[in-house]
Amino acid sequence: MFWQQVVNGLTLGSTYALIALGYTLIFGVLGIVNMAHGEVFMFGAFVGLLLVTTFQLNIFVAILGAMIVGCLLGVILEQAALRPLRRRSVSHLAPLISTIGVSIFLESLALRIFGPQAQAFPASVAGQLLSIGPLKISSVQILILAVSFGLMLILRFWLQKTRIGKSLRATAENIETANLLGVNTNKIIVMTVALASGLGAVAGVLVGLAFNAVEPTMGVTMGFKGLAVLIMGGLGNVTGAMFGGIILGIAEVFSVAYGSSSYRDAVAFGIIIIILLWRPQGLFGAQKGGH
Amino acid sequence: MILQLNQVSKNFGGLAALMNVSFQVNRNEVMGIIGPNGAGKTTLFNLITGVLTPSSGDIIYQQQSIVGLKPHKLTEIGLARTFQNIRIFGQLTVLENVMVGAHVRSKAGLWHGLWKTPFARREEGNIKQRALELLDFVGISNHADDTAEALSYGKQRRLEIARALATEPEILLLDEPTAGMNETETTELRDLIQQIQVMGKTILLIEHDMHLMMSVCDRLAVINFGKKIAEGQPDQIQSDPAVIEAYLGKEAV
Amino acid sequence: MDFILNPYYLQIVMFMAINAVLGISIYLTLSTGQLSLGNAGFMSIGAYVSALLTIKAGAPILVSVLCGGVAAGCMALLIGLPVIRLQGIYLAIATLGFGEVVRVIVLNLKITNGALGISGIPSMAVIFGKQLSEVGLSSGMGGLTLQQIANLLVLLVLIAVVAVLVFFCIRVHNSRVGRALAAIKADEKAAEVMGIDVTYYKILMFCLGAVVAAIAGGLAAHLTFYIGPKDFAYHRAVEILLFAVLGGSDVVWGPLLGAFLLTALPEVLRFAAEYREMIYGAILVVMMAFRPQGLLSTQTLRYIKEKLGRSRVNDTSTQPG
Amino acid sequence: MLKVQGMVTSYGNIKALQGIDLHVPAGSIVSLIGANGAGKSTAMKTIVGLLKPDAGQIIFQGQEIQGLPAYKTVALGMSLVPEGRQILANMTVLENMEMGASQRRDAEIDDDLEKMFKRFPILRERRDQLGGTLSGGQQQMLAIARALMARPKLLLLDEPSMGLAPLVVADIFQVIQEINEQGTTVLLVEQNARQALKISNYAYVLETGKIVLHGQADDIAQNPRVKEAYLGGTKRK
Amino acid sequence: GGNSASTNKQSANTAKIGVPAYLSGAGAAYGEAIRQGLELAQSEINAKGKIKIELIFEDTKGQKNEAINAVNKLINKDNVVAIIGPTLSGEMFAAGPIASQAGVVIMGTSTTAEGITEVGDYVFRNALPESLAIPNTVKKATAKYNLKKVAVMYSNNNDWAVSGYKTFMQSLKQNGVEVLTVETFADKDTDFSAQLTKIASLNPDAVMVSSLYQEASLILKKARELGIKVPFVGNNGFNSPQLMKIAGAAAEGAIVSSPWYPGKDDAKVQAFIKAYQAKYNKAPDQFAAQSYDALYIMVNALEKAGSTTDRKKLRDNLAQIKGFQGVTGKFAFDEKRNPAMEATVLIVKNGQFTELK
Ligand SMILES: Nc1ncnc2c1ncn2[C@@H]1O[C@H](COP(=O)(O)OP(=O)(O)OP(=O)(O)O)[C@@H](O)[C@H]1O
Ligand SMILES: Nc1ncnc2c1ncn2[C@@H]1O[C@H](COP(=O)(O)OP(=O)(O)OP(=O)(O)O)[C@@H](O)[C@H]1O
Ligand SMILES: [Mg+2]
Ligand SMILES: [Mg+2]
Repeated sequence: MFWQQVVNGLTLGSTYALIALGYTLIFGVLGIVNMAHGEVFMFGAFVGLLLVTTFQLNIFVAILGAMIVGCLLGVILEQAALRPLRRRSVSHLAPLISTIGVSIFLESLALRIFGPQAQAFPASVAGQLLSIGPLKISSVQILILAVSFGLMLILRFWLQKTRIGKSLRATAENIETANLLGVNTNKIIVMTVALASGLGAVAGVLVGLAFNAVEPTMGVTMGFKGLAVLIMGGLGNVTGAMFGGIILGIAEVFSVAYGSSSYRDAVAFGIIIIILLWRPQGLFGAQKGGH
Repeated sequence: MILQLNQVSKNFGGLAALMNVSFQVNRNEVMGIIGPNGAGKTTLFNLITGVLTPSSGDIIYQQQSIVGLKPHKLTEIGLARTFQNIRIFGQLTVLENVMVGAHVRSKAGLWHGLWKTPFARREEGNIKQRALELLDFVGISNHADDTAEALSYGKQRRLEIARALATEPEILLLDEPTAGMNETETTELRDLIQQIQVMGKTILLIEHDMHLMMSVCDRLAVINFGKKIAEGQPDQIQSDPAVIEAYLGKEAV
Repeated sequence: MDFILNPYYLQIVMFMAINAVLGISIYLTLSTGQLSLGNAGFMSIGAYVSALLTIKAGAPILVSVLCGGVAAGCMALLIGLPVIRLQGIYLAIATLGFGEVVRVIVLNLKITNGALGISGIPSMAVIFGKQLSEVGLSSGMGGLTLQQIANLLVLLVLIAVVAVLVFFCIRVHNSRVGRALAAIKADEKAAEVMGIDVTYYKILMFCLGAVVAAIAGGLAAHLTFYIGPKDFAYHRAVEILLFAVLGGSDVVWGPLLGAFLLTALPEVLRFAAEYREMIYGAILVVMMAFRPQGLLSTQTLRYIKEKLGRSRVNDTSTQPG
Repeated sequence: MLKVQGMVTSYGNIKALQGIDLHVPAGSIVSLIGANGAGKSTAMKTIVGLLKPDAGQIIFQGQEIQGLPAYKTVALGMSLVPEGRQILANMTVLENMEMGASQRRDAEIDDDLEKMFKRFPILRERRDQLGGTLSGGQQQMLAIARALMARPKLLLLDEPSMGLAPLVVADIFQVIQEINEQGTTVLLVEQNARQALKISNYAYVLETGKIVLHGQADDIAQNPRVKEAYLGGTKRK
Repeated sequence: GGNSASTNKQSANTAKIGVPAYLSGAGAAYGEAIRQGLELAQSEINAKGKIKIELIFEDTKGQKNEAINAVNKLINKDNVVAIIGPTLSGEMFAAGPIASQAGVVIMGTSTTAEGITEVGDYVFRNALPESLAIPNTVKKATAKYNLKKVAVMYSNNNDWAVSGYKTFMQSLKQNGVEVLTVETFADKDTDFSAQLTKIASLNPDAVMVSSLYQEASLILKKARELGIKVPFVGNNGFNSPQLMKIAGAAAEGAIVSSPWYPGKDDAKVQAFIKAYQAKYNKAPDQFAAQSYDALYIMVNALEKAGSTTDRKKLRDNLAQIKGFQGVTGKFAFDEKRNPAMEATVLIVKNGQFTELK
């Protein structure tokens, strides 16, 4: 049972990581927590589902479609809720509220369009179950694990080493200075939000596939966990998001397996609080430079 | 003697920013600290004011070790500073900035504030009066009601000095107070420092402006690569070959 | 009068008052720049403690509400000491985590009755009614029924609580302590070097916020007969924050206005039926785009005061008496 | 190269610049001096596009640029060393310098990096240290190096000597002259007016948002009013 | 009340009924089913009846305070004669006393927790309390499958599921069945692998689950994936066609007891299913069936009361209802205004609910 629980924890954790990556990316550039990310994730799941069921498309095409819709949503989100706030001396809380507004809007929009029922991907695309020795793991879960790890590596490289990545970090630190150094900050920001949202949408499809339920409120629950992971790993840190996700997943699963399942969330958040007390900047967060 | 540093060191990771620095500051003197960029002067200030804790060594203020005391405690017992990279309260008005400085010298707590007791009212009045005087002293009283972030760079520096003075310090630590001021303004500041000295305060001053330092300081300590390389009266320092080599340059003298 | 006597409107006004108290609680913590999402958790402590005290121990409502406040205050002190050094969003999530932990514990405790919640909490209106009839007002007075008088009394109590808190906040804001808080909010490090005991003030405000939130919780419990863990989940924490950010967190009137608007808005939007939520979300976005600093700020307040001052001058000149 | 006409800039309802005219000919060094709060930094920021002017024209190499965002003026060949340094605190020294060249696509970036390191050896030594942990003077050097990495046609310097040790100050003015000789035009704001005027061709004096005096740098340096107000009057030297 | 003008305009035989329901948010699926059941009944009643029904829906978002506001509005602004709803037991605990105090009938169609009707004299429900349904199921399943040791799972942040869990534990004790482990989860959870892996290692004879169908179907799916083949005994929440739709083959062998049995050989039931299918293009679940019945029960009482506005009369007549024949079977209110009705134990076979015999 132990190893099966480890597998359970890993797969759960990697879905958390997948969502947290999107949060991290946006936080990394804009320094804000995009509260609508969970809903973009949910929309992505629905778009993927629709493409597979109504339009009978291949699952990979559906993922691509979801990604495109996610990017578009990201662009709209940026224009409507973030750009107007990017002025001097705007409280850092303002974007929190406006993205909450967007999230409420999107959730209820989804309720109108897709209905409140949970829906599932047809069994044919849900992927089969693999048995490795006594362990059972589904192919979708392996996919998720691979995708989140892959994305982490790519994003890390991209942020640290590429020119755009550096511009992005410069923008994150100080928009005015970045501008002064010749960075088209607006473009960078739109691009990042679109990218993060696209990734969020893909995550939605994958998680929808893995757990077999797509419904309008899935964004809230998963988004909440993603947020926790974001903090645990260290804001804006890609590696942190990955490991934070896995730690949270394993912690949750083990608290069920060897403790009491009714304290699952308390254990999870307890761990986060302890980690923060030990490292106030998160597991992988950098100590702020400052003189 | 009011302040004494004993073999103070500070490391940042592998970098030794300060190594076994010792000197002492006498009551009511203006002591200058000079040295090349990155020598460790600001770090020294950070150690004295409790912003950083020394890796080793001891700092003694009025016969009492102050290592490990919180910054606000240090302010309470009489140390005040300005920052090299200005740190004013941008959203507050200029006057309020200075009044914040008077915090440690006033007592009205929640209770008094709540009932606006005569005591609290009187105290507020005094603080405000004093703050306005200090603004006048540094020459920005016409900006009293502006938000502090709207001040130009040079005026923000003056505000910092006024705010530090409002804490009624025994020792005032000024980190490059004339950065961003022209020569005329610097001269004004020199007068100001001298006035503060006349008021009986001790001043610790970091500056790269040698004219100012030579004319205002009673004594100077020179730091290079984290080590004290010289200490003495301005004219001694000025002619010290090691100092000329490391810091002043040939033609500056 | 008719308007306020209608139980529907009366109830909304009562909820406004409760939310106003919550708004003030977050205003208090925000006044040192701390973003706490734990106030829903403290609210639940207040609600449960006071509900249990009245039900199990038969304590008078006022006493039990105050006890709830004290309990939350102690809790805040306990977790505040380690947590207070976290900054910004880290603090927000840690306190949100605290709220979740409280919720899970409430779900698992016997005395709180888990997810089933506590029902049959004596309501203030009922108790006031009883007391009124004891003093011989059983048939009502001045064309009002007993129940209506009791309801108005409840409203009066709530308004009094809000008024006291507002008074408190304004006085603190304009005092030496208020200035220290503003300095901490602007730059913690610099404030500390200026001689302000940052930790002390931060914990003080964190605890005060907790106490006020708990009082709101206690009052709410005695308004609605029933409390359950759902009432204090994550959405509530965010809602409380919304009051302050939407209304503006610089002046105490901001969270107050935010609480009023956000309580009224869903009711006003009832006509829109299934588009209600969508409109609500859109309004949040639009408001932030136009007033990102919140509806009320120090400047607006100053402006309003000037205007009022002027119009008062005009008033007296045109219509004496 | 740069022509400013009737430039007005305000913060809210405070007019910080009340219609100023400047002319910076190609290949020259032009100084802008004035007391604290005169509007020097405001003028610099408006020229590069960090602030939007309310009125007036800014013409750079024959092109009207008022209102263009900063990243576009950088593309056109301007580069500002801002007041207060504005180092990217959480990026390393090297990354800060690379960011300076963010719009360049040529192959000589590495050569330029090498040149900067030669000019400011401390930066090479600290290339992997976070910008925010440098000392004040080190940050100032980094800010200058970073601006130069853009290979600007017009370099705007807002108090470049601030916080630098005497030896380095002398160096900096030398560097400015050198860059100028290599073909870069310079607009300089300095509190160290004596030194600034020494290396400048032309100078403007700004007082409360207006140009009150301008002329050849030597003439300005001799002007009694200037001496009184900015050069320490007659009290010294 | 300021709304009298509009009331006067309506013909005297129109009864206004308020419906506070969980129409947006996590539980919107249940609110929607309730709404559809009511609207179907309304259209039938209005088409033929002497009494016309006007339904006023208010969203409660599943939140207590919203429910209070909605009920207050319906009573004091819309002047409804009765209320059907709210959806959750927790909402009823808060809103029931208010309606009772105002003297307005409030009838839950899905509030199955214990003690609901005790909050006020005007509080009714036609939802079969779990305390009646579950013992029935447990008894039958124990006998049929010879259960010795079982595992129990429930959603611990859902008042109604917790109440169901408590009843499960009681009945298991009464039947002498050992409980190996109790595992909890939360509404809207999607990952149950940890709990089920643990349960699988304990080899129970059956698993008892108290939750809504959405979690139930995901649990079933995961359990079958992990190789747990034993029967799953559920509470009321299992009773939805969505269970089979989401869980597919994994739903086979799920057991639940319910007054609502779509396979019933009864003209009324089949006609309802057909009409519902035609109108909404999906099969009705018990939420829809019970709210459908609720409106008919209400109309029945209104007719007997002979008034569409007299709230007191309506209450007294409603309390007298006996022998009403609805799609959920024969129905009466007991003296505590709880339903007295029969439940059938059902099992999923070949993707259909069939009676467990
Ligand atoms: N947090 C830190 N981490 C790493 N190195 C640091 C840190 N803070 C300071 N340093 C280094 O310590 C040395 C001393 O810095 P300090 O700021 O004290 O210099 P300074 O004498 O004030 O110089 P300046 O005249 O340029 O202001 C510098 O080399 C600096 O880069
Ligand atoms: N953000 C701001 N908001 C409002 N007013 C401002 C702001 N920044 C500057 N000002 C005002 O604009 C005027 C010009 O300021 P500026 O910074 O350009 O002066 P400066 O000449 O660079 O002074 P210094 O030598 O002190 O740097 C000053 O009166 C200042 O108060
Ligand atoms: Mg320094
Ligand atoms: Mg300036």
